[in-house]
Amino acid sequence: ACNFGGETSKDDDKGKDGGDKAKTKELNLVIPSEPPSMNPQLVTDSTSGALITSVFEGLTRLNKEAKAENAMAEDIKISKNKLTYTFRLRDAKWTNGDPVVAGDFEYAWKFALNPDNASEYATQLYYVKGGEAYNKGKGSADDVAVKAVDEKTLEVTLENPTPYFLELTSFYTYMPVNQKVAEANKDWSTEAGKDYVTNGPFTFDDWKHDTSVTLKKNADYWDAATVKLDQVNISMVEKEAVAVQKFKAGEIDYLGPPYQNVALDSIDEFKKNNTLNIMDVSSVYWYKLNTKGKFTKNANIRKALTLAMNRQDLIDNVTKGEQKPALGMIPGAIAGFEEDRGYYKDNDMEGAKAALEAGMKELGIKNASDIKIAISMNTSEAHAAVAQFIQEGWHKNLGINVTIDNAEWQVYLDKLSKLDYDVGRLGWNADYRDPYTFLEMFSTADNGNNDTGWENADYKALMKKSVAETDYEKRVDILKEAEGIAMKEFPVAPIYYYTNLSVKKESVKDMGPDPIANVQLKWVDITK
Amino acid sequence: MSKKLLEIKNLTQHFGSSNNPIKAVDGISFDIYEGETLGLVGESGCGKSTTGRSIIRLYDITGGEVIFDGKDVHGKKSAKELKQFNREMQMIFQDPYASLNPRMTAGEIISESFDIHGLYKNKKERREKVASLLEAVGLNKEHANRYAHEFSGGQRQRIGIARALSLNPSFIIADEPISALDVSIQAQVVNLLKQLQKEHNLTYLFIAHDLSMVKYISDRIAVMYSGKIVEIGLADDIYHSPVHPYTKSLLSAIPLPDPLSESRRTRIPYVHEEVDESASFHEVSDKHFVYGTVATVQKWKDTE
Amino acid sequence: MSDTILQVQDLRINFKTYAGIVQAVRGVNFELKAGETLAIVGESGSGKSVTSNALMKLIPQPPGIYESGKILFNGRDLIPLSDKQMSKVRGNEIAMIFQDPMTSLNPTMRIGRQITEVILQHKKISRSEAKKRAIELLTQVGIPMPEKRYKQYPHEFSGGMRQRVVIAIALAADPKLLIADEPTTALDVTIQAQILELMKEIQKTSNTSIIFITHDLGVVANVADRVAVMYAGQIVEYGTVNEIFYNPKHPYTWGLLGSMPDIDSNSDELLRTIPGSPPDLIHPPKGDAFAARNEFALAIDYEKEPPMFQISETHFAKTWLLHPDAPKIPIPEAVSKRIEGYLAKEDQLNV
Amino acid sequence: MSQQQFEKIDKEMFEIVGGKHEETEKLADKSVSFWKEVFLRFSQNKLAIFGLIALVIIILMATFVPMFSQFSYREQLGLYNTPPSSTHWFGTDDLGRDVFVRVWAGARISLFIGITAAVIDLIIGVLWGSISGLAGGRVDNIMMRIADVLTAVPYLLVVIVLLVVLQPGLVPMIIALSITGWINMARIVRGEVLSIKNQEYVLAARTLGANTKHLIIKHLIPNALGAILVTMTLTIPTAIFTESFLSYLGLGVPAPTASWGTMASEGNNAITNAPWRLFFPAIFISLTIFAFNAVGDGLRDALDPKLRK
Amino acid sequence: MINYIVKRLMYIVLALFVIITATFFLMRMAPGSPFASERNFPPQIEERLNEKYGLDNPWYIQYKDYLIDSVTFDFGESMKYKSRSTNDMILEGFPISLTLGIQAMLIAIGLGILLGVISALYHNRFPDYLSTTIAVLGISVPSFILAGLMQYLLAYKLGLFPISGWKGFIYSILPALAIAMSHMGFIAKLTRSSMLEQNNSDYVKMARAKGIGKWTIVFRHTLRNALLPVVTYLGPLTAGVVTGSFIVEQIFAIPGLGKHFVQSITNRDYTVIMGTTVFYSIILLFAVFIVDILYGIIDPRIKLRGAKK
Ligand SMILES: Nc1ncnc2c1ncn2[C@@H]1O[C@H](COP(=O)(O)OP(=O)(O)OP(=O)(O)O)[C@@H](O)[C@H]1O
Ligand SMILES: Nc1ncnc2c1ncn2[C@@H]1O[C@H](COP(=O)(O)OP(=O)(O)OP(=O)(O)O)[C@@H](O)[C@H]1O
Ligand SMILES: [Mg+2]
Ligand SMILES: [Mg+2]
Repeated sequence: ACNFGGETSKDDDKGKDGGDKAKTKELNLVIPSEPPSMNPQLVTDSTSGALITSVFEGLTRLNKEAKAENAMAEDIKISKNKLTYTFRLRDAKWTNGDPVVAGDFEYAWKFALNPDNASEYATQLYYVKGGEAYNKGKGSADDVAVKAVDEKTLEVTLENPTPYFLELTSFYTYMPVNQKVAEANKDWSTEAGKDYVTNGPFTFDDWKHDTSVTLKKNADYWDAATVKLDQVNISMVEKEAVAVQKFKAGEIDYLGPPYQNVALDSIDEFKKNNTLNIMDVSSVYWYKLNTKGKFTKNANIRKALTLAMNRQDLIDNVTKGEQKPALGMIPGAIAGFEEDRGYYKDNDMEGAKAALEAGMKELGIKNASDIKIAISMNTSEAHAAVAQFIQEGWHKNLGINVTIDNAEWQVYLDKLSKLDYDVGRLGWNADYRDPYTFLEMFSTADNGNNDTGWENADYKALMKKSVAETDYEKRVDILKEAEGIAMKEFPVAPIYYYTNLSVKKESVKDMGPDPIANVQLKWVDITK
Repeated sequence: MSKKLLEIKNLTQHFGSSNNPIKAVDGISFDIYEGETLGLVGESGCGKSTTGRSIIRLYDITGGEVIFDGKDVHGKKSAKELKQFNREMQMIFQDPYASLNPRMTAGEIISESFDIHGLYKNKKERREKVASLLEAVGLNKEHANRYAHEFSGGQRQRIGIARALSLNPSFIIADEPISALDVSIQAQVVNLLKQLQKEHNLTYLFIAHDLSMVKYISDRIAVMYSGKIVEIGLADDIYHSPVHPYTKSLLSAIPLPDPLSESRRTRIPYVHEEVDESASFHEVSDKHFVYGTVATVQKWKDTE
Repeated sequence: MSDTILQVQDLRINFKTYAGIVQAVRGVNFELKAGETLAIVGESGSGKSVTSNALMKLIPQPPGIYESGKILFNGRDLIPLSDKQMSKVRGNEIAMIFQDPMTSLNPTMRIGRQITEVILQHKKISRSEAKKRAIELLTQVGIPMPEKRYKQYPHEFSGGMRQRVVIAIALAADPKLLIADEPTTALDVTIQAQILELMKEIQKTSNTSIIFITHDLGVVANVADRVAVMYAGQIVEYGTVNEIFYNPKHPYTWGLLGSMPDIDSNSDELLRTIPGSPPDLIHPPKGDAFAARNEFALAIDYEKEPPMFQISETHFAKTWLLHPDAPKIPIPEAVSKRIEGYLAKEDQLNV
Repeated sequence: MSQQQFEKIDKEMFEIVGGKHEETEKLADKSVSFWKEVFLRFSQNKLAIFGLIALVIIILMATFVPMFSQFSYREQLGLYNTPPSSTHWFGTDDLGRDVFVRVWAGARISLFIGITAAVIDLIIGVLWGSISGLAGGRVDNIMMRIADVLTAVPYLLVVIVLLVVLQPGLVPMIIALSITGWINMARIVRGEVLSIKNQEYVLAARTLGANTKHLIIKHLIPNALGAILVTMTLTIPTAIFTESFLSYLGLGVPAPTASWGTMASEGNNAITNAPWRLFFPAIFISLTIFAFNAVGDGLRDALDPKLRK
Repeated sequence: MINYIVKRLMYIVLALFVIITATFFLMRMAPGSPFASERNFPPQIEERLNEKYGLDNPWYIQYKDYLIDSVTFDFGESMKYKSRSTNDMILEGFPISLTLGIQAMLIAIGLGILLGVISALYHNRFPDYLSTTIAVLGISVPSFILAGLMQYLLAYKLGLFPISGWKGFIYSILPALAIAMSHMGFIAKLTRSSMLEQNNSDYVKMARAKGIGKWTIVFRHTLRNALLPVVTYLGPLTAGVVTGSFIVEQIFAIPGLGKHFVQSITNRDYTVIMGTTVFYSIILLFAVFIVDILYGIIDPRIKLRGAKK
């Protein structure tokens, strides 16, 4: 009567490190849950994305420094006006032996944009001319400016000059799909096996739903020589604490994003024995401030809240990951934003109190304790810890009343979008290495990601201007100016810039995450 | 002959589903006269308790009529009429352990009716009433504050009687009031019932299966078998000249405290005979009726 | 015929309760001969059941305590026996029938199995032989279609039939002594009469001794050879059935006999009763336990417990009234008249 | 006859003085009342007594520790995750709060939730059960079927909807616990009512003309009280248990309020580096549930008429 | 018998209908959508998605669709796990939960009955106290604490068991134990009290009077009757154990159904909510139904209602 799923599975190999095993290089990982999708165009989360980038290969691939280099594209030509890209594909094969052709890209991209497929990440392809229109049902597929000129040539025309477009083409939404197979079997991506045809460094060998995923080295991969790992065993462990136990018991080789996080409670221990790798990434953790809220509608109050946070203490004792106090909206990991722009100081209680006074005067409030603010957050222990720390700080230093409003994720999102909150926690990480990604959402109040009701005409104008500007240095200046505007009115109170925490076995090499938190299995090696 | 206090006409009481009913009482008729005691005997499960309980409205009857003092008992009644009815007719129960609420004191049990009917003006009056009732049944007023489990079986049954008397009823249904008691205590209770009958001019329906006691206490006896009354008549007639074979069998089974006659006893077994539709009551002697067809009754009489 | 198979000597049994120690049985002595029926009568709580359970060592311990005494069964004292040793006696040499036929059978076990169980426990015979014996027993206790009944469950039987089954179980291993604790109290008179007949018949055929517990004097008169009258944990009168019914000596026995109405008694007179309530066995009264309810109580009754006075070879009574110095009290009229009536009827018949 | 030896007894002693039967009607002056006997039986149950003592201590600690402690349950002392010491008996947590105070502040919340939920269950359950049992027939059938179906509706979904409609906190938590919590009580009360309503003393009261209200107040409730009490002592631990389950799912009372459930589920993740954060709340949850169960079982044994003689 | 079964089946259908309806409306009431994510996407796409899954229809159409889906047992694709069918998810998860559940049930029933019997046989003596203590302890420790502790101590620290996963019998021992403990305690308590009740009954006294040994009486007579109430508990136990083991499955990373049952709700994965709820309800209702029939078979006294000849 037993059903143990993987009883006969070969990955039950712990402990029997025979001679054969030493030769095959296997990497053991855990991910928190079943990948919601393994279709490149439908993937939305970073874990699935990491798997996609391991088994597929886009026109470009980010190297260890997160710079795009040619992958499927052998050669890339960019027109003068930076609008037309012509990719010349190298000779590469799908795992079923078919050649990778330009049509596979065209098919895949249009699949993502096809409104019928309701790809949640179709926005990633809005840079392509006609993409947005098609996706929003206002245009047709034929008007999307991606065209397989011949088997080996793909021509793409963009809506606007997009300086980071080549980096985008390494993103999973841009991956090609074997058109023949996908058209023959519309559910090709739901199971590993014959129809899951890939062109990347690894094959998608086995997928036990809710249990594990196995990748194997793709011998036919054009750059197979670079790929060191023979096999990657990825099992699904939802609880971080359990993953840590597994790591410490030697069952897994690497723990860290995008696979499974290092549990907060174990950070101290890993730090103590110097095994924790910490790396800055371009993500920010911030509290959104509802500019329509009863108290938070006042910019001075918002300022007070922003200033009265002891970020360094929080980082040292609560989040522990050597994050950097966020004194602006754009992380230092983004080029041009390494230096502090000096908008405010961390833990500036004097300033906070002055701002509070001012704000109270404006609102006609006598006692600070009459101010009641709720920190909303979704249920999570880590967020709760931060919230409680900040709550206690605001309460102690500003004398205001702070409660914590804990809601289930879906409910929380609903509250944010309905502006039914005072202070709300969110994080934001860059999809591409450009400061614009951190600022764009505040350009209008009805941007789906704004959530604060804040709007500013100057800011909006600057955002528009930055899009048109192709020179990176100049764009940085424009965006800094915009950031400055926001950091006077505080629609958000940035808290810290994320770091990427990971631990790995010593034998695992080249698994350090790149600056945008990707870990590419292509580069990884195991030494014995 | 005194007046009819209670008239039962074709009383029927079925339980369970209507397509396959348990016919606990299957169309019985009899009268009870003021001041008399009617004994109701029969084997276990023949419907004696059901008859008693139907009469006092503990069950909604399936059919027939119960007329008490000229009024239909089961007809629509206002709450006030119901209360009046409750004061006239009372019941004494079989099990001295189950019939007293274990969480109430004797005083509370006896005075429960006073609360329900609002029969006292103040605490003192109520206490006095309780005391006089306790004395009437041979207990004393110190007993009022004791809980039921502290009393012996006979004492409990006396408390039950006091409760039934508390509303000064004219008619009491006693459902096997002595069968759970010892011989010596049975006599106490029976004596008490007799004495009270005299003092208060009570009318009894006395249900039992112990024929010697029933004979002693009853003026008339009804013998019940399987939901029907098969024979009814004066106590002496039933005893000395029974007609229905079931009655005969029943009488032959009563053990007597006389070893010599016991050693010679022969029991008359009863084999149930189906009676057909035409069965009805036949008067075999004065006030002595037997249920059966003309032919069977004649046959029974002849075998006497 | 008359070998003594059971001798009970000074049996005392107490129960520890929260209210205090209940002295349920306070020095009981009696003996029983083979093939004889002893009836134990007495009112509720007088210790009848405790005595009979004690013979089988079925008193739960705790709260029960075998305070003192001997139970000599065929000369062997049962009291010191272990549970294991007792289980060879139970059902085999001494069998027991309980009051309530509705609950003394296992509701989820087939009747047949409940009978063969005893046989297999005590006799070295095969299953099929046991089954044959069980069907024989069912036939013997008068159950029609025994083969079919063998396979049925208790709830498919009526009360009278169940009691027959219980008797069949008790008889299964041919016990020498059968203890019947109120075997008919829960039954109708007609069924009671059947069961009594059955028991008498069985005794005739298998020469079993019976201890029959009841509080119904009519039943006693029917079944008993010898009668023990119990009051407050003691035997207060002991004799042959005729001695007890026609020449009672103890005022409690008078009371019992007097409180039975009689077919011919006049319903205008009140019954003779034993006034008052039985004593509390946690604090048994000093002297004669019955004194307080005894209209003929002597001063000494309140002081000193009476000894067993012997009236004849077989007749004993525990009352100071039998002391030579005591006033001679005749049997109360109501009782004596009744006895005369019975005896007169007897004479008529004999004439 | 003559062989019997009589001791010498004063002649006067053989005077007839007659019975004193009125004396026998007297009851023992030391009466063991029902509740006293229950108490006596209960007090012999060592486990139950242990449970009772544990509960008293827990309640006292929950009352007084947060009142008199030098720390408050939410105060962050800057000592992060320190193991138990002489100043912080149960150590500190990840935000530098004293675990000892938090455990006792948590006790307040958990006990409050448990007891309130039990009281609500009691009210609804007793009403539902007694109406259902008394009415009988079709009404009974429908009411019990409703209870059945309610147990099958996905509980978590109900709780989430509830926590959304109301703000998370104690009140919705208690409501969430009561949604299905009362069903058990209702079933038990119904069972009791069914058996009590056919008792002869109830029939007697009906022949006296008692109305339903009188029956419920005077007869049904007092006699079902034992069973109700037992059920209640077992409802409290269930509520505490469910609260900790909901906390584990993140649906517990909002931070920084401590409840044992939230503390234990957080502690569960810190098991490797700060085991005391799991250990202490876990011990006290378990101890409390244990104690209530022991007391409830003890009461049940003490009340069980079948075990009484 | 046939009559009875038909009647019960009709009741099950009715109950399912009520449950589906309640779940549907609860689902609708809970804010959020299956497609909500931190990063919002254009409203046009959301519309498309809604359209794709029929979420743009008025509620009564959606309700009708769900009813039809439920009747045909075809719930469609998960909204969260793209292009995975709900049925597949159930079919993959259920056997695992079932295996785990059966193991847990065996442990719970076996140990529970053993403890209960020991308790009853040595009523109010040391073995009774010991077994009762174990039973109550089992009930007292929330399963997530127990699971976490066992995983940490037995698997991680001592290495006796694998930490997590589902690859063989050894992987199932700790989770089965964690699930079983509280049920074990409950069964032990139930067995104890019903054994005690049986031990006081006349037929046990009769069996002793037959000369049958103590243990033979237990196995031949008392146990069978005492287990009848335990059998009633098996219905809810089966359903609870098979689908309610979410936390333990999560802690031990077991790909069972419990996870979908809970996570579909937090994900607002409507199709999966509907699928798992209907599935769970069917299991629950049928488990109770089967237990009732079993009960009638085991206990010869019970005539199933409506089972007239
Ligand atoms: N409430 C009820 N529901 C269903 N059947 C009932 C009910 N009350 C009584 N009966 C049935 O009706 C029949 C007559 O019962 P009743 O109690 O009147 O008998 P009885 O003559 O009083 O017996 P006993 O001498 O045992 O008290 C029995 O078969 C009994 O099972
Ligand atoms: N297990 C027990 N615990 C405490 N007291 C007991 C126990 N068993 C019997 N007694 C007491 O012992 C006394 C004698 O009881 P017993 O059962 O022998 O009476 P009985 O003569 O058989 O009465 P009945 O006619 O009612 O069966 C009673 O006072 C009873 O309360
Ligand atoms: Mg009756
Ligand atoms: Mg007895």
